[in-house]
Amino acid sequence: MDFADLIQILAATVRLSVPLIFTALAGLYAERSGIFDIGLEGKMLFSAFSAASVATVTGSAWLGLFAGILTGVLLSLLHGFASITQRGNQIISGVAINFIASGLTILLGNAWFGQGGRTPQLPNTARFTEITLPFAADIAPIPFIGPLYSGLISGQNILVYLAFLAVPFTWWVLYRTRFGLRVRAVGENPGAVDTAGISVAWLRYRALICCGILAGFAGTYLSIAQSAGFIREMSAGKGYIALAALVFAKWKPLNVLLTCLLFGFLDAASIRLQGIIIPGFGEVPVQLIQALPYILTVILLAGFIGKAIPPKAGGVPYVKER
Amino acid sequence: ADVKPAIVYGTGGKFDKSFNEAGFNGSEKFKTETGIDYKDFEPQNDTQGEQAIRNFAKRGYNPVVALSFAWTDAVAKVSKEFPETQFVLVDSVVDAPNVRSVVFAEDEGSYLVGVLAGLKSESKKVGFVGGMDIPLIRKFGCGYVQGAKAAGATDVFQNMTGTTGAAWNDPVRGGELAKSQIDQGADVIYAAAGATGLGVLQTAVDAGKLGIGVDSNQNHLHPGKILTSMVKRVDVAVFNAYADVKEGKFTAGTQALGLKEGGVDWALDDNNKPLVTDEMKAAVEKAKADIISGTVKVHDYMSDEKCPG
Amino acid sequence: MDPTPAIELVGIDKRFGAVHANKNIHLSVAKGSIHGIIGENGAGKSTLMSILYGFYHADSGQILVDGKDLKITDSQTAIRAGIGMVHQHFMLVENFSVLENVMLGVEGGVLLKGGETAVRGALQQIEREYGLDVDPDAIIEELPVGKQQRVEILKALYRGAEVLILDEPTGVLTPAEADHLFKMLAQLKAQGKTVILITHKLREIMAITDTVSVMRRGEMVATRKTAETTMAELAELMVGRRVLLRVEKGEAKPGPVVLSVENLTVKDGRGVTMVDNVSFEVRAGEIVGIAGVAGNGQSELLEAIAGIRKASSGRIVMNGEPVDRNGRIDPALLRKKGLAHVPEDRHHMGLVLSFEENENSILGYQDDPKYLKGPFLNIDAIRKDAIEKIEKYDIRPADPRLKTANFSGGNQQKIVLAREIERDPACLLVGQPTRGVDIGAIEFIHKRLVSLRDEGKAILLVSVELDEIRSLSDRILVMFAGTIVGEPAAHADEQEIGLMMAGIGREAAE
Amino acid sequence: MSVPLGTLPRWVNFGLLPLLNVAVAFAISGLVVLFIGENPIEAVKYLVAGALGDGEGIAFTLYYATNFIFTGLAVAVAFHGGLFNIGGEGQVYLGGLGVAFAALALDRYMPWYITAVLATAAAFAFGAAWAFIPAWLQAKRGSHIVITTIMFNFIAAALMVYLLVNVIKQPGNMSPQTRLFEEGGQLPKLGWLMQVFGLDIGAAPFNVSFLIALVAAFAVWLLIWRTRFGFEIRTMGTNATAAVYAGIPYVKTVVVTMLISGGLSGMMALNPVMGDAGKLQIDFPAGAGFVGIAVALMGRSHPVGIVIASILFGVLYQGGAALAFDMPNISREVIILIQGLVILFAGALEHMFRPALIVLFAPKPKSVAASAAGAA
Ligand SMILES: Nc1ncnc2c1ncn2[C@@H]1O[C@H](COP(=O)(O)OP(=O)(O)OP(=O)(O)O)[C@@H](O)[C@H]1O
Ligand SMILES: Nc1ncnc2c1ncn2[C@@H]1O[C@H](COP(=O)(O)OP(=O)(O)OP(=O)(O)O)[C@@H](O)[C@H]1O
Ligand SMILES: [Mg+2]
Ligand SMILES: [Mg+2]
Repeated sequence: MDFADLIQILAATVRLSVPLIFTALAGLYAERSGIFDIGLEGKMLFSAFSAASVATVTGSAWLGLFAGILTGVLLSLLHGFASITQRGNQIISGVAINFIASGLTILLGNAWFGQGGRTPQLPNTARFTEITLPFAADIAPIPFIGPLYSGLISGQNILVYLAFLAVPFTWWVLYRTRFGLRVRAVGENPGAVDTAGISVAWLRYRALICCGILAGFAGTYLSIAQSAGFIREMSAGKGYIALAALVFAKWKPLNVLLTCLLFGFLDAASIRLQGIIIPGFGEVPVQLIQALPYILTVILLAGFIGKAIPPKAGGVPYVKER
Repeated sequence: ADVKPAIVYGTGGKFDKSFNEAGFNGSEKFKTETGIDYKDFEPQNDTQGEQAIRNFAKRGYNPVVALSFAWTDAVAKVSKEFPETQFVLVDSVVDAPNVRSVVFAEDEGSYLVGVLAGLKSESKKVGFVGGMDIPLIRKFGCGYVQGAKAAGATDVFQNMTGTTGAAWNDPVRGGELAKSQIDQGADVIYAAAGATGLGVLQTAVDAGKLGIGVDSNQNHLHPGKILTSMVKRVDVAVFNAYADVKEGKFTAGTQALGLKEGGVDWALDDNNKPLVTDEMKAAVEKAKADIISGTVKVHDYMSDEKCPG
Repeated sequence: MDPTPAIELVGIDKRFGAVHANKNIHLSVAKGSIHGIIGENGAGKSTLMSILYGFYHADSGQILVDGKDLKITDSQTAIRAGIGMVHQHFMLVENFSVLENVMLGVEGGVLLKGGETAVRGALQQIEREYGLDVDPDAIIEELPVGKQQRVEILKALYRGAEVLILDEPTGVLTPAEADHLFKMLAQLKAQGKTVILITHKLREIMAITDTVSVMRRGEMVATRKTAETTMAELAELMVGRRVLLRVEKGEAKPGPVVLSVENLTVKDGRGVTMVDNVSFEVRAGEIVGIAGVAGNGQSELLEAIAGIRKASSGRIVMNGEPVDRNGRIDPALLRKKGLAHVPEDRHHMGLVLSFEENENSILGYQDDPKYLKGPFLNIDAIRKDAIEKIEKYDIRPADPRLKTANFSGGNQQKIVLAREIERDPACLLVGQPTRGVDIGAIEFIHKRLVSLRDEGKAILLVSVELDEIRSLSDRILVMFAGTIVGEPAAHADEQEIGLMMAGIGREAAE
Repeated sequence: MSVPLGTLPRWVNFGLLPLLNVAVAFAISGLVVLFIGENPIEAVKYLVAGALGDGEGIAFTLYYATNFIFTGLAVAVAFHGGLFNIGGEGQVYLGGLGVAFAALALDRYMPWYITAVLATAAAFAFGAAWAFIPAWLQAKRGSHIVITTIMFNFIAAALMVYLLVNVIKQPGNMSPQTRLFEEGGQLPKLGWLMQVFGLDIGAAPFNVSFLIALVAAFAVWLLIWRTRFGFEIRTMGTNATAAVYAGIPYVKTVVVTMLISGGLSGMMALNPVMGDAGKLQIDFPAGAGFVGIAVALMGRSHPVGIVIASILFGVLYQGGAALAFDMPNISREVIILIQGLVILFAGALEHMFRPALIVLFAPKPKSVAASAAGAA
């Protein structure tokens, strides 16, 4: 494998990890505030649908993004209503959101566009397309730096850059702002937040809104940046993988970036390594290569990181009086 | 005779833009031409497929079309329970006196689009992205490889999207596979992957390369960017089944529809006309004639689960 | 003294579902005074104070602060009105630093940066003033409870509390720490601040308060000037009957050695040595008390002997036999050998609160054939057994099928004690047997422990209540920094033991 | 704002309240149906008639319910031990492999009841084996079981496709599936049981595994509330430190609990593989592993609740199929939506109507003195 191959794999890694990064960060806000969010999958899916629908109708990617975000936020508020206001079980609420998203996107898509739940193919003008950074072509011939800059850093769409900015931004919010301090506190001990005169419910709602916004970015990326339209069930389990990445990252923003890149890399590698023949072993079954990211994740989980300790108050509704 | 047609789609769903949609189109055509309405059903899982087939038979529908190899056993079972009803099974074979099994020579059609790809490719490297890794899809790939090599392609990259049903519906992974083939030099890519193919075609087009569609004519998806489509005339098979029952000339047994029977073909229309030169057209028509005449034998992957070359 | 009371509660009423926690409570707290509130477990003290702090909302009633009617809808309002509270169960974020905990809610801006320096400065100021030294960058969960409490006090003071409520603050403190706390409270009082102190300890009430109110079953039954009342009167008001305040016990008649601990060393999760090469023996028919400031290794020692925590070296021998199995000590095996264990923390260890009472009364003994029919539980036998214990220990309510969470702290403790003592163990380990338990129950528990000793059992008692150690133990061992620093004479006075607990006795002993 | 704690009469608590929740879910689904231009009342008629209208419908409903009982019980057992087994889907899949091995080996030589015993054992063993690694990793290495079981779902899917495509596929068949089992490898239908109620089973694959599921539900009840091991599972699940204190071995308890959970999941395969299709095929679990989570949650992890919730989901599955069959404009995904709303209202929002019902139905709470609850 030469350097150009490596750059190609890395570029694929970046493309494949972006939805994971957005979604895992979305989960980070929710779970750091003490709300488990297994509904990330559904939020991403529904946002993808809204983004594509609005982009189809208006022809504007930006309006699509707005719709995606709005959808993510609304679903988050539903999750919040169930799990904060009504103190329902957060996992059930999340599972419900996944079901609702999966059913409603197809039902509405079918009713509106008559294509079995798909939205029409989007023209490039209604998508987020690749941006070529300045001098990409000029630098390209320079060894090492050239391919790196023009093949990897340049030529991604705007949401990719936003995803990579969202990581340090989240870190900054979490550890450098008042809101972040409170979010971290409320996920550990809501009583401490309450007795400090801060509304636990409102704080958690705000964290969930952040979660919804990021999930909206993830969905939008799927349908109108990475692809050119919505396809039924297009989130395809990425929400669960992002959740895994979040745990793997021990709920820390910079770790989230690394884990998502790792998962993205395994995915990219599994695509590129298909059908290779290992000497003395024969052709590796394609199923093995496709299962490799999951197998490696299990091995990594078992061997290299210790216990992942979730935010202490996570998953339990805050109840003062029973 | 009395015709009261019904159709049960595969679990991919009615509007998949390729296989099932072709069945839908055939039914619609029958409806507009004869004014006779039909009933259809999209099962959610395998149990429901059998249930729907039986329901239709029980309610007196005739013929009942089962549009997927997945309904093989269901048709075998239900056809025994309702010997008076005519069944049509697409993509698989059931040997029963009241079942017509329709199978296509996808290898032949794929050979033709392979020839086009081989001729059109400048790098002489072409790609194939399949959906779920099953023998049927390997059959597509195998025909394509033979055609492309015959037309001078040096490398044919083949990838399958996945191993489960989800592989039909993963355009992102399809796109990545296409991208990786493009990175390796491929400039024409054939997608035989259901909805996943949409991602394959999109990626090929975005990268300034050419795509090849499948099952239905997909040339219109990206006008001027899709080299051709390997059409599988499921619509015709469905239409004929209805019409045969109507006219009382329904026959059971296996119908193998290849190039000769017009069951598979390559698509040429306004959308891809500028892409296909006259020489290419001539070459592909010659290949077609050779296959029909038997001068060229396309190896069928499913006969021995092997692909030469 | 200012005649307007700092706090006045008028007709406060509060129900939790069917429980009427506060009934038409009237209370007036004079400005610049220390006002004590006592009452049995579940009398409604914490509830009342939480209402004042805006944590709970009263169903009806009025709160006057400085004579002004105030609608306290949330803790923010209470804080603004100058009310601070140190909760019975601390309200700290355990993986935060001291600084972050103090800042929470008063960050002083959208960004933390500015506020941080301000808080740091203010903390130094307060620390100096009251001698409350805590490292602002220490992580809460790594601090001993005494220090954690200081953080709670710092929080209240930093928020400018004029009225400071402390809910059972000394339950977790050593005598020295408690003394320090009281000095600080006096200092606050001298500055004109008002203190409300909830406690079960009558001695503390007598020592420090100006006024004392007594609650019973949700009602405010009396308010007295401290100078004009006696412990006996308060105790009687609290429980509604006379109580004995001293443990009656005869001479011990020690028999053969039952438990012997040899060179035991225990490390905690981070590898810090908590118990350092400790050896001692406990004989049949004696109570050995381990005194020490919380966090000096007593808890770890007890858990290591009970097999819950792994010892890194050393041996534990019972009746002459080592108790480990392939180097591991197993609580189940220990129980079979006749070791019973009343853990320090009944909520987290001794009980499963969501279980029925009868289920908790077999916890740890679930493999006793007496409770089993093959692999199945013998429900009848278990319930019958539970009822016997309920009767014998006067556990109330006397319902073995009630969820354990619905029993009060004292009754929960009795459930644990009944379970462990009625096994007729050869050796009993007891940790903090009366923590947070009211006077009536304490009396019962103490009597039971002494009678067990008189039956010839070996008892190892760990308690941070020096009074308890002194009145129950036949021999006292003092632990400091993971080692046993001395064995004071049985009737040594409090000061001598206190010095040892502070680590000063060590040089004297060497 | 205190939530009223008045005790509701049992019929309200266990009857009216859940019914109300499900009704709201249906009402909202009705609005959606209205929104896409169809008549919701008619839709409900079709749904109910399809699921409960005749013997065949009921039999189909119970066929689906059988799947959910198994996976619901599996999730519940793990829940009691404080473990979230999200890997039902993969365990069912592997269980199918066990069933297939047993059936393929014996169907030509043995009567069905012999095959069934071995197939049940094999299904349990294979499902349990698939749960073993996540369990062991959780117990020994502290790997998060939620993640490992999710991963194992994906790995199971890959493994099964590999096996079906490359190893046990019937030669010459297009679909990756085994050959059809003969009579000795198929579970008999429960036509006679339906007959007792004067109903005709029709062609529904309602079969003996329903009875096995009911036995399993009873066994789970016994296990959890009546055995020593169940006591240990519950102790570990509710208070881990108390479990250590009580001398309950963590590793063993986690592993055995998960083995039981995985085994129950695996047993589900009996129903579709041996009871219906008579062959092993790709993707036969069809999401039942995930529905099990919802069922366990809705049924409060109690076998009786699980059986009831499973039947509710069975009604949705069968009624939904009938609905889509008779009203083609309502695509089948409306069923997924209804399921989602049922989970939302009956699960996450289960208490939303409680305060109102308390006002309506609760007897006036008797005043209890604060410490009358038992101050020492
Ligand atoms: N959050 C709550 N929800 C429901 N009921 C409660 C709650 N807190 C307290 N109670 C009830 O109110 C009563 C009074 O409890 P409270 O905590 O005020 O007692 P206390 O006097 O502080 O007891 P202790 O001395 O043991 O701390 C209890 O008996 C209990 O039944
Ligand atoms: N949040 C709550 N919800 C319901 N009941 C409660 C709550 N808090 C306390 N209780 C009940 O109040 C009664 C007394 O509880 P309380 O906490 O005051 O006991 P305690 O002796 O202080 O225990 P501890 O010392 O362990 O805190 C018990 O019946 C208990 O179950
Ligand atoms: Mg209290
Ligand atoms: Mg208390």
